[in-house]
Amino acid sequence: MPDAAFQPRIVAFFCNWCTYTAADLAGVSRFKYAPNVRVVRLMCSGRVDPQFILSAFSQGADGVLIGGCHIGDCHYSEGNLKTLRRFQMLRRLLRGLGIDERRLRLEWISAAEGDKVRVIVNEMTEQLRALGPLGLPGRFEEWDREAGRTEAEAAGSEAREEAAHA
Amino acid sequence: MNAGAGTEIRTGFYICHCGQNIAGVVDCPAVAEYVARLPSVVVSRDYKYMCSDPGQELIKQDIREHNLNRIVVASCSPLLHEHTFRHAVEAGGLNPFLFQMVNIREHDSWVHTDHAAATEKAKALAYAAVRRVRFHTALETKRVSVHPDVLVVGGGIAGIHASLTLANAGKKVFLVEREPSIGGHMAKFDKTFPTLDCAACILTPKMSAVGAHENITLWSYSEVVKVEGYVGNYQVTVKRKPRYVNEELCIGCQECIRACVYKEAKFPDEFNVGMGKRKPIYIPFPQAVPQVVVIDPARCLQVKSGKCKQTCVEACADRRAIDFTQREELVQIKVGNIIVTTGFKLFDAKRIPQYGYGVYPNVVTSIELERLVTSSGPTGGELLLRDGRTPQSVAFILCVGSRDYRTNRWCSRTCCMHSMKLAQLVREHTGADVTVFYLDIRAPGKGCEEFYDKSLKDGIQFVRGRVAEVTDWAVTPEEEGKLVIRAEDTLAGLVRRIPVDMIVLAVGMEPQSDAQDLRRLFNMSCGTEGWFLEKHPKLAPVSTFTDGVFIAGCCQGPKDIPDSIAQAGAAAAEAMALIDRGYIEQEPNTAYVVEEDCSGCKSCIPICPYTAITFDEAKAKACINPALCKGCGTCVAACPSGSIRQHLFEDEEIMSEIEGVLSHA
Amino acid sequence: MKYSYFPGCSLKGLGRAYEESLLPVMRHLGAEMNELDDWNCCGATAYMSVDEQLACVLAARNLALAEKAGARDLITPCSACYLVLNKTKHYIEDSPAIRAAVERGLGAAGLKCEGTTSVRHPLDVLVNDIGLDVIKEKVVRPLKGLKVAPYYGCQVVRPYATFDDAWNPTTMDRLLTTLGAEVVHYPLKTKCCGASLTGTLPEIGLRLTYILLKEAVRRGADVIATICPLCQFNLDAYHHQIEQRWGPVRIPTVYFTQLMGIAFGLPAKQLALGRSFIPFRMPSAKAGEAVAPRT
Amino acid sequence: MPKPRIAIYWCASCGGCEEAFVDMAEGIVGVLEAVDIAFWPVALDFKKSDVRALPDKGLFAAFVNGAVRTSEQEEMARLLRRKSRHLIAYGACACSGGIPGLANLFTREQLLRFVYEDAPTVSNAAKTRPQTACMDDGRELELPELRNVVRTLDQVVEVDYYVPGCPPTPKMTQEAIGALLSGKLPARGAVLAPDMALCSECPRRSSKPTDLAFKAFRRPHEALIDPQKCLLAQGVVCMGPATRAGCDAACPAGNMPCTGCMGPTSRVRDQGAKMLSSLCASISARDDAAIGSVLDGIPDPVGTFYRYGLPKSLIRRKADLPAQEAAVP
Repeated sequence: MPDAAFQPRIVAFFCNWCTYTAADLAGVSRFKYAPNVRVVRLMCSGRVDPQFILSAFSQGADGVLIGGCHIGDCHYSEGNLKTLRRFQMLRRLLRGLGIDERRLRLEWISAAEGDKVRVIVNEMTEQLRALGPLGLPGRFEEWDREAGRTEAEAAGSEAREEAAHA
Repeated sequence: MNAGAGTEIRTGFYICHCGQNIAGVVDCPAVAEYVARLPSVVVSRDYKYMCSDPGQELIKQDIREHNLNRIVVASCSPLLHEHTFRHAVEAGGLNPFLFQMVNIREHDSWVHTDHAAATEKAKALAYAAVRRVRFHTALETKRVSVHPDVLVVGGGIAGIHASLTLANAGKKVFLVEREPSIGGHMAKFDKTFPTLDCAACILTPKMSAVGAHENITLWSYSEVVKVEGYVGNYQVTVKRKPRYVNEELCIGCQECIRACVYKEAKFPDEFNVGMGKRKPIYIPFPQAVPQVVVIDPARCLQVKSGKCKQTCVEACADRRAIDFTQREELVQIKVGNIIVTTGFKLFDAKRIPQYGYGVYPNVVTSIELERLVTSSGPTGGELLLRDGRTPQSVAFILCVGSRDYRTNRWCSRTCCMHSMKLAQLVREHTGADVTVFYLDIRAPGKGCEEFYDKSLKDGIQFVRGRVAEVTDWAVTPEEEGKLVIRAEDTLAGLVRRIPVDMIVLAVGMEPQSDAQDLRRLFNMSCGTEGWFLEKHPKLAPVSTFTDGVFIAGCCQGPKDIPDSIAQAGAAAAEAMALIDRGYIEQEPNTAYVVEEDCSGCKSCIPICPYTAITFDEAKAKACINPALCKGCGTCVAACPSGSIRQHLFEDEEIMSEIEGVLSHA
Repeated sequence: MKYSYFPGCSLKGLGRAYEESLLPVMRHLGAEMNELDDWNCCGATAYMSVDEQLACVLAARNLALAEKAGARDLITPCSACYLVLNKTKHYIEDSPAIRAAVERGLGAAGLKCEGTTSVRHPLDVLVNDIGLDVIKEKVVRPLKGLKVAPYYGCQVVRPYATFDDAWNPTTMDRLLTTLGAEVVHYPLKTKCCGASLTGTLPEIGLRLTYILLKEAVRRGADVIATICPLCQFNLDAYHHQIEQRWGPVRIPTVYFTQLMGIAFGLPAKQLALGRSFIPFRMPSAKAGEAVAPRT
Repeated sequence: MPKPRIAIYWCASCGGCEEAFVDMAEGIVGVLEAVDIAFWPVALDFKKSDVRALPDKGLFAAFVNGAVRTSEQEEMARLLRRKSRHLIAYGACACSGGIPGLANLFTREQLLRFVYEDAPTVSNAAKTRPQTACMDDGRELELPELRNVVRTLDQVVEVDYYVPGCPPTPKMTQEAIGALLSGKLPARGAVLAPDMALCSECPRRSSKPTDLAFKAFRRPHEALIDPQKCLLAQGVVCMGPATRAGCDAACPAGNMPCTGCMGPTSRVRDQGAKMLSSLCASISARDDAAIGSVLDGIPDPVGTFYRYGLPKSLIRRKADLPAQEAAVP
C-alpha cells in the first residue's frame, strides 16, 4: 500500500531554452503543481551527465526528471538526441542496478508547454509515491552496518582468538 | 576585483519578497534566517523588491562593507533578472559571475499552494545555490563583432517597413520574399480601417521605395533555406527560384504578356484569390515590386514541354529578358541580424462546413469581398452576386475560425474592424442592407470605437450571437432563393433566421502552414497555437530566444497594420542597437578542454553540432574554438575522462547543486 | 466478423423493415449478427429524463449481457438505443454515483458492466469495419440515376460524434455513392425530424417533418434514406396530415439498408419495402413496376 | 638503519595481484634490496601474530589486494591499517571492487546456493554450506563470515594510495614502490598511475576517426577484430576512453578491448556512467526503436560499464537487494 504521506524527492534537470522556460511559464500562468521537484538549470539536456542522475539517486532522490526541447527543436540542434540515447541506456542500466526505471523520466517540454510541466510533475510525484521511497542513503547505511564494527570490537575478537590459540 | 582561489568564501544571500508574489507563499524571513546559519554565509537578508534600486544598492553596499565575494539572490527567474543582479554585483566591485540566482517565484511561490512546503523548497534551492556559488570563478564575457547587414524575411508591410527603416539608417538589407512581388496581404486591400484611406495609396510608395533603395537588395520569388552561425555572424543560404525572366533586363512593359500564345487569360490568379484570371506569363498586380514579369512553370508550355512558339521571347525582342535557361540558384550571404516577418495565412472557411463556403457560391470570405469591391479587382470594383445581380442584403459572420475551441481559440483582432470597413464599402457600393453577426465587437484601436459608431449610424445592423449555420432551405416565402442565416440573437434572446443574398465570412488569421519549418530554420520557438514566440510577452516583444533573430508583424500573432508597423520599427531598432554597438557580449558559458588531462580519445569531436571541437594532431589533444562553442555542454557530459569543462556549468557546480537540493531535509 | 445485436423495441415493431433489411444485408456481407439474449428496453429518452440513475441501470443491463456474451461490439441500429447505451457507458465511466448504482443494481442480478463492449451503429460498422471496397464488390444493381437525400437525424452524431462529424456527417453519403446512387446536397441531414412532437405537439413536430420533406423534394431527391426508425416513421407516416396543412410533398423514406439490399440484388421481399406508407420505386421503374423484380 | 618493512596481503582476490609482484622478475631483486618483507602469506611463512606483534605503524607500507568480503578480510584490513604507515590498495579489487565486486548484483543466499548447490559442476548432496563455527577436536573454531556486501578496501579502512589494474603491471608496481621509498609522493589518496585516459598510450589511437557514429555494437567474439584499427571504430565497446592509462594499453595491444580495470581518472566519479554517456551520445540512430536495437548490442550494461568498479560506483550495489539476510542454516 503506498504511503500517502510520503513526499517523494524529484531532482529535475531542465534545459534553459525549452523546459526551464516552460516551468517559468507555468509560474506566470499560476499553474499549481506538487512542490516535490527541485529544478537544476542547464543550458541543454545534453549537458545532463549520467553521473548527475546516479549522483542524485545516491544522495536521496526518489526520481529524476530530465526536460528538454522536443526532438527537432533543440536550441543546440541535436543535444536532446544525445540525451535520448543516453536515457535509453540509462534505463537499461538502472534496471540492472535494481532501480525501477520509472524513477527516471525524460520529457520533451517546449517553452510554450507550461501546463505540461504541471501535468508531468504531478504525474511523476504520484507515480513515485506509489513506488515508495528509493532511499539509497539509508540503504548505504544499512549495508555498511555489518562492516561497521569498531576497533574495540575488533580488538576483543583478537583477544579471543589469542586465547583460543593459547 | 575577484576573490582568487584560496581566499575565504564570504557569501551574501538576499531573498526577495517581490511584494506579495513571493512573500505571500514563502516565509522569506525564515529562509533568510536559515541561510544565515549556513557555512560561508556572512550576510543574509530579506527585502521587499531586490530588483529595485535600493535592493541592488543593498548588494553593492554589503559587498563593500562585508567584503563579500559571492552573491546569491533568491527571487524570480534568472531569465528575467539575472542580468540586473549581475550588473549590481559588478557595480559593487565583484566579478558578475561570482553570482548565482535562485528561482523561488516562477518555480516556487507561483506554483505551490502549501506555504510550508514552498518555504522548505525555497530553503533547499537557496542552500543548493550557496553551495554552488562557492565554486564560481571570475569570468570575462567574450565580445564578438556584429556584421552590419540585416536579413529581412517576408515582404509584407512589416518586412517592408523594417527594411526601409534600416536602409534609411544606412544599413544594408537583404529582403527575401517568397512570392514574385512584395506587398503581402495589404496589397490586396481596397481601403484600410478606421480611416478608410486607400491601401494602395499608402503602400505603393513604400513598395517602390524598397525597389529603388540603394541599401536594399530585394530578392523576390526566393526563400531562405539554411541559416548557420550565431548573433552578429549568420551565414544564410537563399534559394532563388527561376522566374525565367532576367530581373535586370525586364522593364515591366508587359508586351510579352500580350504576346503569349494563350490569347485569353485562363488560369486562376493568386492576387485575386482565384477570382480573376491570368496567363502563364504575368505580373502579379499592377503595382508589383519588382516590376518584372514572371513565368508560371506549371502553366507555361515552353517550361512544361519545351514546345512553344515562344511569342513572348519574340515580343521582348532585343531586350532578351526572357530566359528559359534559368535554373534554381542558391546564394549565400552574411548578416548580423535577421528579422522574420513571414506573416499569417487566412483560416480556411471550408473547415466549418455549416457555413457553406465552397457549397453556396454567394458565401465569400472577407478577402474575396475585399477583391470584389476594389477597382483593381476582378469585377472592376462592382460588387455583384455570382449570377450578376446586385445584392440587396449582405450579412457578415465574424469570428470564423477565431474564438472557437473547435478551430482556433484566439481572437484574430482585426476581423471586427475589417468587417465594419467592408460593411461600409458594401453599403457605399450597393446600398444593400448589411447585418453583422458578432460575438463581441472589439474596437480598441485608435479611432476604432468611433468607426464602430459610424457603422451603427450608417444603418449597419449588428446581431450578437454565434451563427449556427448558413443554409439554402426556406421556411417562409421570403426565404425562397436566399441564403438563410440561423443564429441565436443573444440580446433579443431568440433564434433568428435571416435571409440574405450574400454572406461574408470574416475568416481569422492562422500561423503560416510552414511556420514549424521556419521556426526550426531560424531556431525560434512557437507558442502552442503556432505563432512565433517572443522572448518576453511584455518586455521583449520582438526578440526571440535566439539572439539576433527578431520577429515582427502577424507571424508573432494577429495584429493590424499599425501594430505590425510599430513592431517592424521596433525590430529594426533592436537590430540597429546591435549593429551600432558593433559587438555583442556572449555569455561566458563555453566549454574548454583541459589540455594536460585530455587523452586525445576524440570522443567529443563528433558530438559538437557546431564543429567547434577539432583535433590538434600535433599535440594529440582536442581543442575547442570558443568563438564557435555555444555552450550547450553536451561534450562536457560526453568526455569520458572528465577533461572537458564548462564555464558556469562546471561539474562541481552542478554536483554541489544536486547535493544541495537533496541534503536540505 | 461476428457482432452482437441489440434490436431494441423499434426494430421489432414500427421499425421492422429496418431489421428485416439489415439482417440480410449483413449476412450477405458475411457478418454474423447474434441477437443479444434476454435484452431489455434501453429506457430511451423518456426514462433518462425521469431518473438518470435508474435509467442507466436499466440500459447497463444490456451492456452487461453483451459483456457476458463476450461481445466486442454491440450493434444498435436504433439511434435512440445507440445514444442511450453510449450515454450510459459514458456516465458509468464519469460518475462514481451512477457507477455505484449500476454496480449495485446489476450485482443483485449477478451481472457487471466493465465497459469492454463498444456500442456501434450499423452505419459505422458497415463503412468502417466491413469497408466500402467490400460493399462495392457486392453491388450488382447499382442505384444508377437514383437521387437520394441522406438523412442522419440527430442522435447518431450528437452529442457523441463517435464516427462522424456532428454537423456534417458524410458516412452515409459515401456509402450511397458507393451503391451507385446520386447524393443530393441536403444540408438538413442532421435537422430534427419532429421526433415525438409529431404526436404530442403536432403543429411543431409536423412542421419540422414537413421542412425535411419539402427540401428533399425541392432538391430533386427521389427518396430519403434514414438510419433511425423514428425518423423513418415521422417522414413516412404523416404525409396525409402534412399535405392537409401545407400541400403535397410526396417522397418515400427508406432505410439505408433497404437501398443496400436493392443494390446487392437481394429479393425485394426480404427487404420489407412493402412496409412503407409511401411506396418506394427505383426511378427506372417509376411506371409502377415492382422494385426488385428478381426473387 | 634497518630496511623498511612491507606487507603484502590478499583479500577477495584471484591471486593475480600476488602474481604481479612475482612478475617483476629480476626487478624484485631491487625491491628486496630496499625492503624487508614482513608479511606475505602467499609466499612467506609469517603469521598474523607476527604482524600483531609489530608496533603500530611498524610497517612502512602494506599492499592489500582483493575486495573485502569476509569478516576475516575486514579484520586483516584493520590490522594492517593500524600497523602500517602507508596502506596501499593494490589492484582493481582493492581499489574499486574488481570482478568480485560484481557479486553485489546478488544476495549472499543466491551466491551460496549457486556455488554450493546449483552450479552444474557441484556435487553436494548434503547441501553443506560454509559455517562460521565448527568443532574440531572438541574445540570450537571461529570461521570467517561471508558478508552480504562486497566492499572496496577504502570502504573499510582509510587508504593512502591506490595502484589500480587487474593486475597492476610490474612497471606500475615498481614505480609505486619506488615512489614510496623515495618519498616523492603525490597527495594522500592519489592513484599512482597517470591521470589521463588510456587512449593517450593506445597504439591504435591514430586510427580513431573524428566522426564516430555507432550503427551497432559487437562483442569481441562476434567480430573479426582488425589488429590495427581503433576498437570503437570497429563497433567493439572499448572502455579505454573512460579508463586510466598506465598499463601501456595491454589489452588493445593484445587485440582485445579495454574493459576498464584501471578505473576512471580523478575527475570522474563514476566510470560506468561516463563511459555510457560518451558511448551512447555517438550512436547514429535517431528514434527510440532504432536506438533500442543498437543498444541491444550491449546485453549486459552493468557488466560492461562496471566490470571492475561496481562497489565503488555511485550506486554500489543492486539497490533492491536486502541489506541483511538471515544466516543460512
